[in-house]
Amino acid sequence: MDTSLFLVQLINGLQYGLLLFLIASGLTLVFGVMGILNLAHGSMYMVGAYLAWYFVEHTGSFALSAIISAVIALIIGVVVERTLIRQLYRRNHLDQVLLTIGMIFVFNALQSLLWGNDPLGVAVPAALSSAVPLTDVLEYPVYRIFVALLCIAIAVVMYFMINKTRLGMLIRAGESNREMVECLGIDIRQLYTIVFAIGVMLAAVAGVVAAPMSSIVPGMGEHILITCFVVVVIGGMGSIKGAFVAALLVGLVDTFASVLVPQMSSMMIYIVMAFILLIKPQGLFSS
Amino acid sequence: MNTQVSLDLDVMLETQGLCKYWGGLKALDNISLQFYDKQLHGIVGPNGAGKSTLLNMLCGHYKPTQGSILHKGAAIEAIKSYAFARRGIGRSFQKTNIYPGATCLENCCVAVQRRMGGNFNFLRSRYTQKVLDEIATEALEKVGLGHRRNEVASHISYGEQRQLEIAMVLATSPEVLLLDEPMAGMGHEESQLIIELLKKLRREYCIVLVEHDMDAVFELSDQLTVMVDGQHLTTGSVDRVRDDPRVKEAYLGQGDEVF
Amino acid sequence: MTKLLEVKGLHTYYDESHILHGVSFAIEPGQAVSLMGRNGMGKTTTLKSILGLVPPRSGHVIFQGEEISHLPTWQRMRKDIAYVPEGRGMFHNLTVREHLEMAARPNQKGEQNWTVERVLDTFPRLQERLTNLGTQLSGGEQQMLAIGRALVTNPDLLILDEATEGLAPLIRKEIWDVVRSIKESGISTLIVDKNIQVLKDLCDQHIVLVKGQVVFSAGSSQLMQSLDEVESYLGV
Amino acid sequence: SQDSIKVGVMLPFSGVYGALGDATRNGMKMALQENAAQLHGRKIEYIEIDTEARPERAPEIASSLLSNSEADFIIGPVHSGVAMGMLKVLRGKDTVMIVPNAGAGPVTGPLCSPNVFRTSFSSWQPSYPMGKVALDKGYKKVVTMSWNYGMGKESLDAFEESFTAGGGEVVKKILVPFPKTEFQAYLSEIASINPDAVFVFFAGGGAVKFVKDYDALGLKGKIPLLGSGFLTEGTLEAQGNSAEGILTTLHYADTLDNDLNNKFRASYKEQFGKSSDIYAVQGYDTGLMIASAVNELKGDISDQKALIKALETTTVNSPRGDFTFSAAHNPVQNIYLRTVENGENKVLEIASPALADPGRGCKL
Amino acid sequence: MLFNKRTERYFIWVFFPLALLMPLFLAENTFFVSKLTSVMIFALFVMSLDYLVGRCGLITLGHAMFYGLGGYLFWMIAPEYEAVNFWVYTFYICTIAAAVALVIGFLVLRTSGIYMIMITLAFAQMAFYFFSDSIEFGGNDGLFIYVKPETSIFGLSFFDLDNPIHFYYLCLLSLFNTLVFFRVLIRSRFGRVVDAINENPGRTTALGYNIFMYRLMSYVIASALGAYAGYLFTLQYGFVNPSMMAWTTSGSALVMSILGGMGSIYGAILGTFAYEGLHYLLEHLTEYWMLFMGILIIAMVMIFKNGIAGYMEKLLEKRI
Ligand SMILES: Nc1ncnc2c1ncn2[C@@H]1O[C@H](COP(=O)(O)OP(=O)(O)OP(=O)(O)O)[C@@H](O)[C@H]1O
Ligand SMILES: Nc1ncnc2c1ncn2[C@@H]1O[C@H](COP(=O)(O)OP(=O)(O)OP(=O)(O)O)[C@@H](O)[C@H]1O
Ligand SMILES: [Mg+2]
Ligand SMILES: [Mg+2]
Repeated sequence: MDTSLFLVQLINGLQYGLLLFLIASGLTLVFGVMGILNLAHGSMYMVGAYLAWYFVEHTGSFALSAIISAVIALIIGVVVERTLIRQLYRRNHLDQVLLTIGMIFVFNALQSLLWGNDPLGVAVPAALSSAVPLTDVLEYPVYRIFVALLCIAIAVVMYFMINKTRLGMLIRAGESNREMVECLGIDIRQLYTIVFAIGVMLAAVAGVVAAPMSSIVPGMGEHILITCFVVVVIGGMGSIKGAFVAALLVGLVDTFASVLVPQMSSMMIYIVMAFILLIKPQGLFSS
Repeated sequence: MNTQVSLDLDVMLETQGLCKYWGGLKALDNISLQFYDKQLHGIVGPNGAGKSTLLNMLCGHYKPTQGSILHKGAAIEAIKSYAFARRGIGRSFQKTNIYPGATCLENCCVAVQRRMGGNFNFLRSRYTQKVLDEIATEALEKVGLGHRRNEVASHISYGEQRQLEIAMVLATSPEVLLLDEPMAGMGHEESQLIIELLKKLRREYCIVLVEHDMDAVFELSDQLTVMVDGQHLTTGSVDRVRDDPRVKEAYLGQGDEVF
Repeated sequence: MTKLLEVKGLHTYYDESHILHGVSFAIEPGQAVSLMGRNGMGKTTTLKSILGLVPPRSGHVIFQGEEISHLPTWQRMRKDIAYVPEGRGMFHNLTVREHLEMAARPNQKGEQNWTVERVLDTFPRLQERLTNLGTQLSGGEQQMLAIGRALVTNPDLLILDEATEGLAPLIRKEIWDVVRSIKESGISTLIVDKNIQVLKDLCDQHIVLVKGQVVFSAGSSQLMQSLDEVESYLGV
Repeated sequence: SQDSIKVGVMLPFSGVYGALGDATRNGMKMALQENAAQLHGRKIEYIEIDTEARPERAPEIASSLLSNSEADFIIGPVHSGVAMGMLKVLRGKDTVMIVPNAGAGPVTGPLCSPNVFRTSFSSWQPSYPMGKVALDKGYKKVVTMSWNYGMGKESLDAFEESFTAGGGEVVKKILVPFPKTEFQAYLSEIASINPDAVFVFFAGGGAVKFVKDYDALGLKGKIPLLGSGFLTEGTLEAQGNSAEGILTTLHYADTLDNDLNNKFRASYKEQFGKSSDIYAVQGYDTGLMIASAVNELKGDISDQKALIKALETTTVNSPRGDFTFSAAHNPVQNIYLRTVENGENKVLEIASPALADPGRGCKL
Repeated sequence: MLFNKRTERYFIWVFFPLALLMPLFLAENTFFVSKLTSVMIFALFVMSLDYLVGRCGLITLGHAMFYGLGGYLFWMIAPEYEAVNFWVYTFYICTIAAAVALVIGFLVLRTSGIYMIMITLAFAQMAFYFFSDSIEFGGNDGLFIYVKPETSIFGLSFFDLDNPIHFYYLCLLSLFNTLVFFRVLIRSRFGRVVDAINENPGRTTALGYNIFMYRLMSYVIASALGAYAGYLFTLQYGFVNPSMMAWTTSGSALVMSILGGMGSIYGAILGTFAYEGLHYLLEHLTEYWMLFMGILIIAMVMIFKNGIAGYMEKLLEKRI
């Protein structure tokens, strides 16, 4: 691999990593920080992409569609938390597995009912549709640069919110001991509803943002789900910084494995994860 | 060294230059102590002095940053933490640490079974061995929980859980008992019971007692060590230590009243 | 003058087991009240019933003249009640400073007498451990933090459940001093503790529970008179 | 007068392959409806089961259709792994199995069986002719790329077979783990190799993503993209402009100008509200095949030998052009060279007329 | 008593006699016999997972690796066209799977909780991709197995595996034996320690138990039985596919075991039959089975606090 190809692949790896962070960010919040095992996270990613497509078809504006989709996702998040997740906090974690798997079924069915099974695509918004030349042959689409910046922005905001603000402290405290937080006069239920909904919204936003770069197909959420969990866990539960580093790591590993050891590339992120967890059983940045 | 302690007693447990650092914090700094068989060794000191840390190392829960621990003359600081218990070093915890979902009896049975063996017996029923139950019941009765033996541990009150905690240690029939604030949270009567119990036990075991209940410590200890901020301040007989002005300043306070 | 807290006929159950059998008592503003009893008599359960952590099957909790039995726990605490639970309730993922900062707030009247700084001054030990996580503290340090965390909410009523458990004599004295000064500043306290020697001087009113029933409830002078009776309830 | 004919349908109706299952079923039902007259009064009863594209469930569902529902025909599947699972149960049984899509070589190769037919293609078929096309265009060095699974590998091998035979060179063969759709790293690598052309096999969502990435990263227009026709089947709408100009070979093309095809496309669009694609055609032909066999036997399909004989000898008048069956029960059909123009697969020429799969390993 | 819950005894008295008689009713329709057989095989698999997750507190998302391994191992070690003995190969497969589990367990059991879930998943995914990427093992499309073992012991043969009914009884027997085996295991002194570790591992270490060994042992046992289930599955249709090892298989098994009631062992049978039964019914009723399946699963989580077994116990145990 010559230097220029190496650099290109480095960019690819980082780009993929950032996208992974975006998709995993909601999961970091809901699962890592709040401790709710939400397997339907991938489904919300899928729903986000479908919503984006649907509203782009109807409004013609990507930005508008993104906003509407985010709001719908937020509402779904609130409803799901209020009606379902809330009942399970006191129960075994595994009940959350069962519940959210049930939700995956429902979301999949609804997707199929509402939008059919054909692969769909969203065009890159016109304002961002140009590209920067990279090598003689390769170009780099501006939209992907935009996405990378967006991911970094979300990472920074999340990091500050969780680690530096009072709100972040409350959320973390809630994961540790809900009852005690309530004893300090804080409406933990409300707080959790909101944060859960934000997590769901982040998943959907990731779907919206990814829509123009990928194909919108049934089951797209399930493929990405496991990778998201890999990211959160390698990073160390509850650590935003960890998730960010892990996402970049996974992105780079996957990219370089694809070109350097193609026979093993599918296994590579799992090998890396196993390796990291054997050395650091609590992930990279565990507290 | 305290002259009252007759030198013909065996040294059961010994620490040599034991250190534990948490990052920059020296939770324990160069502690060298000897714990004698059939003696009760009290350890007191202000909060955060490193008493629990010391116990945690004596029972293998933490590994020392430096220094060594000798059990009957053999260095044991490097062995696995469960092996400490196998060598007869049992401990109770400052923060209640029991099996909340099991009955009190079952809690103790787990403890008894360790030394009765047969733990990898896949076929033999756990309920067939009456001896196990008997030893466990005996331990419960010693701490005054006999009447609660079939109660689920999470359903008994906090104080009772503290009693159970001690019963479990006794049930392992250790040689060394490391007790971390066994009386904390117990009522007066229960405390008295434990004090009586310890009075009986202290001639049978090597006991290390960490406790803030001064009456109890003064009453029970053969030897008393005072620690402050990870440092060893003094060791000696109760009377000598109690009157040590440094101890008064750092720990007991000047007043006559003892809370 | 309305009572600060009034508890009427609490009956509380854990599943099927009946723990509190009609507990009633009242706290006047500014009073320090002790709640005593042997292990397992229902002291903690009483506190939890007041706070709504274990909802009573029947009975009333009236705070500053207002029925709060139907409110969720957090709203009751917002009425400026603070609670130091038995077992301390540390957060394993928050540092000492964060424990205090997350809880700090002015009370309903807008006063903020207790700030994070004041707590740290009161407990210098915590000052040294600011970046430790809650569960990395020694037992006593945790206890100080739990009290500090309750104080920064600037309560009208401070509820302490075995707050001096596991504290060194010096610190324990310090805590009682703090409670005394809190009391002097007009904050009421409800104290569960085993140490009758201290409580009899510190508190204005004493309540003794036996098997979920109030068997003794009176002021300090009466307590001195019937000290033997009370001590027998407490098994001293 | 007689019982209805039971048609067991084992297709994926959910998940990634759901669209393929839908189209296949639509096509089949349409054909049987249009040709109801040929059924000699017998009604068709469908038993439809979602395979979820899970191979490990295939034997069970197949045996359910076989012995519980006692289906006369079992139609399916889309996914090659599922096909293998079905074959394990259905080979040599009384029921006729018709594969409307899965291209796995062994189905009409080493595992062929008298009662197993395929109306679609063997994976070898659509790709093999592309080698010659590439040579004709003057491409000497080609990179091939596909998912690392049976169908993908077989397609690349078929292309390579004809391409290298004519003197071309496959400079790199990239196998992407299935079902990964992160293509950026591979495309960067291709760009640095800068071959004369790229030949790929992808389908469905992966095809959409691939074509969009190929365009977004600027490769389109610089390195010609060739593909097995599935690259642009059922995906054109999602691919949008990015697909324009791609060259593919397949046994069908939207713009095939024959009456049957025109009629088929019009009524499909009318009935289902969307454009037809190859999967619909394959399903349609499956229906046609059943209808014509039933017709030939005058509605009595109880004699299995006769039924197989009838199926073997039919000429299916398909929208893709008439085709017959090889000894191994695979279609002998034209392969067309197509290009994408205005969101349609337009025929350029017949790349290989009446191409028959070699049927390697089949002893029929 | 071995089965110490009344609910469990009721269940056994209802389920096994019914299952014994079932083929008599279904003799006409061999499909239902094989359907029940495959559900029982999967129930056996779920049971081994239930033990691991519910009793040992070792949550794994990689258990399907052993399910698949059971199948592939058989393909690897069985000669292609010679007759082999079922029992001998059961022994081989369980032993090899146990050895594999020993090595993997040695690694994965260093972690716990969610980290363990992920690391088991990692190993399972590696195995999955290993088999689905390698042509020698049939890749994505899987493999056919043409041998059917014979089942004679000392010259006596009770089961003819080509006969679905015989195979059904073999699986029923296996299921019953596994249930009894786990019950014995749980009741044993080993089981007491395992329970203790599940509740409070730290305390158990402090009492002097090397908890790693107990966990490893449990992991090995459950994995060997998981492989046995996979072996039975492979025998049923003579077909192995890497999707047997996919994480979704582990996931479904986990769902069935939670649904049945974690840690109750017999709940695994309930959960598997309930889930598979619903699935079968719904997919024959409607194309949108997923919607109803999802809603039913959600409803069941909300209603059953401890799975179906827990719910039944609540109904039945009270009246003692
Ligand atoms: N895991 C840890 N990480 C960092 N610091 C720790 C950890 N555990 C204990 N410490 C610190 O080490 C010091 C000694 O703690 P230790 O628990 O031994 O005190 P102690 O003497 O038992 O006090 P107490 O009487 O209050 O229980 C304390 O300042 C504590 O904050
Ligand atoms: N979660 C629970 N479930 C069932 N019973 C409980 C539970 N918690 C407490 N109990 C029972 O309620 C009774 C009162 O308990 P409580 O904790 O209120 O006692 P306490 O007076 O605070 O005792 P202590 O001084 O030991 O803390 C005890 O007998 C105990 O067994
Ligand atoms: Mg301590
Ligand atoms: Mg209490």
